[in-house]
Amino acid sequence: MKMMTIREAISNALREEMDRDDDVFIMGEEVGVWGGTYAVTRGFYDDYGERRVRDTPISEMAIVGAATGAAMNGLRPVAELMTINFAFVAMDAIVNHAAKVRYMFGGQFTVPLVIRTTTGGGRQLGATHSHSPEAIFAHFPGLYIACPSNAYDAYGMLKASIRDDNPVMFVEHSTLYQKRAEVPVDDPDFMLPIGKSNIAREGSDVTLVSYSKGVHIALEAAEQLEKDGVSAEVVDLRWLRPLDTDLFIESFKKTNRMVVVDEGYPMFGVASEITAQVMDHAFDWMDAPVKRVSAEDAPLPYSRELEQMALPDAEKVVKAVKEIVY
Amino acid sequence: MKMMTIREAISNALREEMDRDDDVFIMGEEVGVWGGTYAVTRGFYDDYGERRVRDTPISEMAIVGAATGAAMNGLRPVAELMTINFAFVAMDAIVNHAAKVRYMFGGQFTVPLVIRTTTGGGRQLGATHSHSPEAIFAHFPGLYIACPSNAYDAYGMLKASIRDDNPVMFVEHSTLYQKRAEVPVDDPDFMLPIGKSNIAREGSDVTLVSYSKGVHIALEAAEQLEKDGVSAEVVDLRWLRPLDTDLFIESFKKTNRMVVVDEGYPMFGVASEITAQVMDHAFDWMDAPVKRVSAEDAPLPYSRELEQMALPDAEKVVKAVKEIVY
Amino acid sequence: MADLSKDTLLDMYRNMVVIRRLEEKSAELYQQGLIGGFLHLYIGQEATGVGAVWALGEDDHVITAYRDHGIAVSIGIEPKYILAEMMGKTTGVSKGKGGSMHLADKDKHFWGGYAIVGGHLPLATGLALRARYKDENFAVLCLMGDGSTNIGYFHESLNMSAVWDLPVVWMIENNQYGMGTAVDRASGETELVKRAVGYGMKEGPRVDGMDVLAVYDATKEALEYAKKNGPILMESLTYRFVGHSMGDPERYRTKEEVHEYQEGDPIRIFGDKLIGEHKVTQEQLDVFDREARDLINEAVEFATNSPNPEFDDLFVDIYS
Amino acid sequence: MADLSKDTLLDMYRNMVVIRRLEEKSAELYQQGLIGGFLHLYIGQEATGVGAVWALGEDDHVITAYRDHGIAVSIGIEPKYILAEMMGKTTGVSKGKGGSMHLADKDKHFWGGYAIVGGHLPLATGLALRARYKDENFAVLCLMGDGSTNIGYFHESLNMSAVWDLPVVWMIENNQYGMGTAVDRASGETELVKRAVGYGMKEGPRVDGMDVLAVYDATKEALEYAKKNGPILMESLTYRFVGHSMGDPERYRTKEEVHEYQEGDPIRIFGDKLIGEHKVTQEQLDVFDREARDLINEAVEFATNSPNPEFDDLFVDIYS
Ligand SMILES: Cc1ncc(C[n+]2csc(CCOP(=O)(O)OP(=O)(O)O)c2C)c(N)n1
Ligand SMILES: Cc1ncc(C[n+]2csc(CCOP(=O)(O)OP(=O)(O)O)c2C)c(N)n1
Ligand SMILES: [Mg+2]
Ligand SMILES: [Mg+2]
Repeated sequence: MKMMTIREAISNALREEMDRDDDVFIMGEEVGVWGGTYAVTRGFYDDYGERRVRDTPISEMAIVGAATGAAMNGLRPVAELMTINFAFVAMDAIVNHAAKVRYMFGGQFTVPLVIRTTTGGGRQLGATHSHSPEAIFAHFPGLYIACPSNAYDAYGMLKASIRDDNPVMFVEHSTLYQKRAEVPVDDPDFMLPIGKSNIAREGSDVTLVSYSKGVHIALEAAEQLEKDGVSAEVVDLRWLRPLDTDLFIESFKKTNRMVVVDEGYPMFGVASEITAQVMDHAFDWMDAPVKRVSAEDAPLPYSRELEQMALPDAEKVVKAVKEIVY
Repeated sequence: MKMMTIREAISNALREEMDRDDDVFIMGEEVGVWGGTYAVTRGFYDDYGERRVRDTPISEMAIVGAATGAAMNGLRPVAELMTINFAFVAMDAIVNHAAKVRYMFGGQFTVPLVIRTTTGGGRQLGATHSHSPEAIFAHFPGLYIACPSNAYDAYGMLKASIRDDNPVMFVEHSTLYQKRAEVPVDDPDFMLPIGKSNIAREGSDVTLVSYSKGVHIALEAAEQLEKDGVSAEVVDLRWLRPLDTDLFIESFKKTNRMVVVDEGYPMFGVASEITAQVMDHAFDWMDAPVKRVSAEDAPLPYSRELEQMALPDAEKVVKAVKEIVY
Repeated sequence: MADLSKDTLLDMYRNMVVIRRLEEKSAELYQQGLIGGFLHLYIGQEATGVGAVWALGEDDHVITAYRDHGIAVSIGIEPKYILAEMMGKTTGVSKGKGGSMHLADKDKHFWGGYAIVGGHLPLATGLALRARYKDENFAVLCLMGDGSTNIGYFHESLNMSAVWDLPVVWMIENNQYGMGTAVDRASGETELVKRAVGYGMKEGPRVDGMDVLAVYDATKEALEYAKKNGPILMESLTYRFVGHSMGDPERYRTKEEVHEYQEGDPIRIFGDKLIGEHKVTQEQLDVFDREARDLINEAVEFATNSPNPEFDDLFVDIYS
Repeated sequence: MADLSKDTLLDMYRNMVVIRRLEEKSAELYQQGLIGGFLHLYIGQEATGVGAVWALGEDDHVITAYRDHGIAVSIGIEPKYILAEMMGKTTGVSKGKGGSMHLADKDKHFWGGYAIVGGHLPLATGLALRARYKDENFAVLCLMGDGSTNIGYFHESLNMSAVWDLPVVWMIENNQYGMGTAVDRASGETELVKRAVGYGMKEGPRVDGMDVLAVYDATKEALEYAKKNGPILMESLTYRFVGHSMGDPERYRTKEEVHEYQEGDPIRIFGDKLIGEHKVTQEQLDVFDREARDLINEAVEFATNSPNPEFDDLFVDIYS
C-alpha cells in the first residue's frame, strides 16, 4: 500500500498496463508533449514515445472512432477526451459505434476500449464546460461507465477497465485529482470488479447514495449528521453501468431512508434512476420518500458564488436528510 | 375541425406558419426536392422555392448550428433532423449551443428555433437507427421537448413551438404519421400551451403515464383493462420539458397507482424521472410501487420478432398494472 | 492494365452477376415483407465493389456504408448467410441482429456496413492504425458515398489518417446523389478527390466506376501507395440504377437520366469485353446467370428454413 | 494599402494598447483569484483582432472563439464591462454568466466568444444566411484558431457556406499552436487556407498577422469579396506570447522561440511605423499607454464595486 493522489493512481495504473501489454496505448488531445491537461500523463511521451502516446488533432469524433477501430482490430487504446463536455461532439461515435458494433454484428467484434475523461462543475468554466452528464451515457447499453471517487478505486477500476474487452467510459472528476488514499501498488494485478459498488461509510439511519465527487459531499454530510445523532451509511456506486442495484437496496432495507447525491442536472438524471430502483426493489421498506440532491435545473453560470449555489453540497444533503429522518 | 393524419397536421401547421411569417423557413436533409423523408414537406419546394425550403448537405452539426445562428439573427428556422438518431452527431450543437447561448450571454440572444425530428423503434432499422432517446435531451435545461401523440396535439404544439422564442426539439414518432384525429384548422392561431400535458382517457384505478407512441399503447392497455374491470386513466405528457408534473401527480393522487410507459431504454430514462417525481410529490398517496414499462435494456436488433419483443406493448402494460392493482 | 487470368476475369464476372441477382431477389423479398428495415440495393454499382474488393491483398481490409451487399458478396460471404441476415435469422452473418445494412465477416477482413453516414470512417482510420503500430504490411479500403463526404466524420478521419500516414484507401463511390441530393447541391467542390488537398493527402484518380477492371487497377495501385506512403483519396464514378432504398419516389431525377446510365450497365459492358477480347461465349455467360439464380434461390430456401432468434438473444453479445 | 486618417491610425494603436493592458491586468487578477475559470490571453495577437475588426463595416458582424478579449475591446465594448464579466458581476456584458470566454455585445454585432472548439462556426454560417435570405448587404467575420480547423464543425460549416454562397470571411488566427500541438502535428496540410479548395471556396491570403494594417487591408478586401461572391478562407499568421491559458507549462515550445517572436511585437511594430511614417512622437504613444492603464484601473474599480448575481439569477435567461 502506498499513499497517493488520484492523479498518481491513474497515472500509475496507466503505466503498469502499458508496461504489461504493448498493445495498450494512449491517444487524445495534449496527452503527449503537453503531458495531459490534468497532468495525468506527464512524462509518458518521453518514456513511451509517440508510437504509444499519440497526440491527436482536435477531432473528438475521430478520436473515439479511430480508437474504436483500433480496438476492433486488436489494439487496446486508452483514448482521452479532455473533458466529458467534448463527449457531446463524439456522442455518435460513443453510443452508436463503440457501444454497438459488437451487438449489431452478432458478436463478431470486440471493443477493448477505455475512454478516459474528466467531469464536473465548480470551476467557473461556464455552461458548456461544466457538465456532469454521466446519466446520459449510462442510458445506453453496450457501455460501461466508471466513476471513481478515490485513488484506491481509480487505480483498481482503471486496471480492470483496460483489461476488460468492452468499451468503458472512465470518468474522473476534475476537482478530485489531488485527493489522497492508500493504493495497493504491490499487487500488479490488483483490480476492482466491474459493476460492484462499495460501502464508503457504515451507518444505520439513512443511506446516502452517490458516486465520484458526490461521495465526498455525502461523507462530509455524514460527519455533520453524526454530530446531530443521525447515523448515515454512504454507498459509493463506483459504476453507473452496470449499476449495482443490490448494494444500495440492501443498505436501504436496513435504513429505510435514502438521499441520492448527484452533481448532474436533476431532470432525467442519475438520482432519478436510483430513486426508481428503490421503488422497484424496496417499496415495502420505504419509510419516507427517497430524496434527490442534484445540481439546480439551470446551465452552470460562470460567476463563482452563483455556480456554487447551483451545485450540491453537504449542507443541502444534511437538509434533505433532516426532511426524512425525524 | 377536420379529420387528418399527423403527417397532414404537421404539414398544415408548417404551411400556415410559413404563410403567416416570411421569416419561418425549413432546412434539412431531403426536405426539398425529395419532399421530406416522411413526406411531411411534400410539395413545399415547389410552393415556396429553395429560399425557404433548403436542402442541406449531410451535415447535422451544421444544420443545427446554422439554424441556431440564423435564429439568433432574427430568422425562425424549422430545421429537420431526418431522425433523432442523427441528433447524436449534432448533440453538441443542440445541448451546448442552441440550448445555452441565451443563458451564457446573459440573455442577449434569442433562439426561435424548432428542430423537427422523428423517433422510435419497431421498424427493423437496427441498433443505431431505432433509438427513443428523448430522455437524454430532456436532461438539459434550455431546451423544450415536444412529443405529440396525435394530429390535434401535433398541430397545436408545432404552431406554438414555431411562434415561441426558445429552441424546441419537436419529436415525431415515425410509426404514427398515419394516425388520424380531428384538427381545429378553422382557427389559424390555434396553439397548445408549451409544457401542458393532457388527460387522454379518464379512469380511477390506475394512472398510465406516457407520451408519443406510448400513449397509444397505454390506451390499448386501458381498453383491455376495462374488460377486466380496471379503470385506467391515461396521461399524455405531450412535453418532456417543461415537464408538467402537476397533472400526473393529480391523477396519481386519485388512483394511487401508476405505470409509466416509455419506448426508450429503461435505465436513466423517462420513466425513471416520472417515478422519481411521484416519490417527490405524492409519497403519501402511493398504494403500490410505480411501475415502469420501457424497452428492454438492449440495443434494438434488426430481426422483426426480436425487436418487437424488446419494445413495450399493451400486454406488458396490462401485466404491470395487474401487479399493482389487486 | 490488370494482368488477370481468364479464370479470374470469369470469376469477377460471376461475382457481379451474383450481386445483381441477389439484389433483385432482395427487392422481391422486401415487397413480400420477408425483408424489413431499409434496403439499399447495389444495382448499377457492381463494378465498383467487385473491382475494388478483388484488388485487395490477403492481409488487406475493407469497410463500407449500409449499401453493403455487393461488398459482402465480393469478399466471399455466401449469399445464404447474407439473405439469412436480411431475413433476420440466427444463421445470418450478424445473427439477425444487423440486417441488410450491417453485414460483416471479420474472418474475411470485412469490417461491416454502417448505417450512420460517415460513422465508419474513423473506424477505418483506427483499423489502419494497427498497421503502423505493429509495423504490419496491410491497407484498409474504406468505401463511402459521395454524400458522406460532407459530414464532420469525413474531415476528422481523413485528416487524422494523413497526420499519422496511415494506409487507408479512401474510396468515394460517387453515384452522383446522396439520397435525392445531387453532388453539386451538397458539396461546394464537386470533384470530390480535390478534398485531399486540405489534408496534404495524395489526390487519387477519378476512375470510371462502370468499368470493373479500371476500378480494379486503380484500387490495386492505391493500395500499394497507401501501404508505402499513407492515405489516398479516390473516386469511383458510378450510378445506381434503382432508388436510394426501397420506396424512393425518385423525384430528384428523370427516368431518361436513369435509362441513359443503364445503357452503360457495368455487367453488360464487362460481358461484352469478355466476349470480344477473351473468347468467351454468350452461352457461357448465360450459364453463369443461371448458376447465380440457382445459388440465390437456394440461399432463399436456406434463409427461410433458418430459425428466428429468441427472447434471450436480445441480451447476447451486448458485452463480450 | 489602407487609406486611413492619422486619427484612425492612432485610435487603432490605442485599441491595441488597451487590449495589452487589459490582458496584463487580467492575468494579475487571475493570480489574485479575482478572475476564475479559463483565461486565454490575446497578448501577441492584437494586430489580428484590431486589424480585422476595424475593417468591419457598420452592418457587418463578428464572432470568435474563447480567446475573445481583443475582439471585445476592438468592437467597442468598454473594458469595465469586460472586466466585470470576468469577475462574475451582474454588470458584466453577459451578467456574470459567461466569464472570460463568453463576451458578446449583440448591439455591436459581436456575437460572442465560444468555448467549444469549432462550435461557433455553424453559428457564423447561420448568421450569414440572413444576408441571403433577406437580401441584406452584410458579411460575417468568423475568427477561429488553427487548431479548430481539424474538427468536424469546420468542414460542415465551411462547406454549407460554400453551397449557399454565404457572405462569411472565415479567418484563421494561426498562432501556430492549438494548446501545445503545433500545426504540423495536427493538420495534414499546414497551409490552412488550402482547405478552401475542398469546398470550391475562394482561397484567401495568408496575411502577416503582426501587421495591423496588413490585416486590416486583407480583411476589408475579403469582406467585400464575401458580400458579393460568397465565402472566403484566409489566415492571419500570428503568435501568442503567453501560454494557451493561465497555468500552461509551455513544454511544447522553447523560451527562445517565444523571445524571437516577441521581437516582432505587433504593438511596437505599429508604434515604430506611426513614429517613422506619421510623425507621431514616442511621448504621444506613452500618453496612450498611461491612458490605457488608467482606463483599465478604473475598469477594475468598476468591476470590483459591482454586485454579484444572486440565487434567483440562476434561473433567469434560461428561456426567453
Ligand atoms: C448521420 C446521418 N445522417 C443522415 C442519414 C440518412 N441517410 C442515409 S443514407 C443517406 C444518403 C447518403 O448518400 P451517399 O453517401 O452518397 O451514399 P449512397 O446512398 O449514394 O450510396 C442519408 C442522408 C444517416 N444515415 N446518417
Ligand atoms: C470540442 C473541443 N475540444 C477540445 C477543447 C479544449 N481546447 C480548448 S482550446 C483548445 C486549442 C484550440 O487551439 P486553436 O484553435 O489553435 O486556438 P488558440 O487557442 O490557439 O487561439 C483545445 C484543444 C475544446 N474547448 N472543445
Ligand atoms: Mg451517393
Ligand atoms: Mg492556435
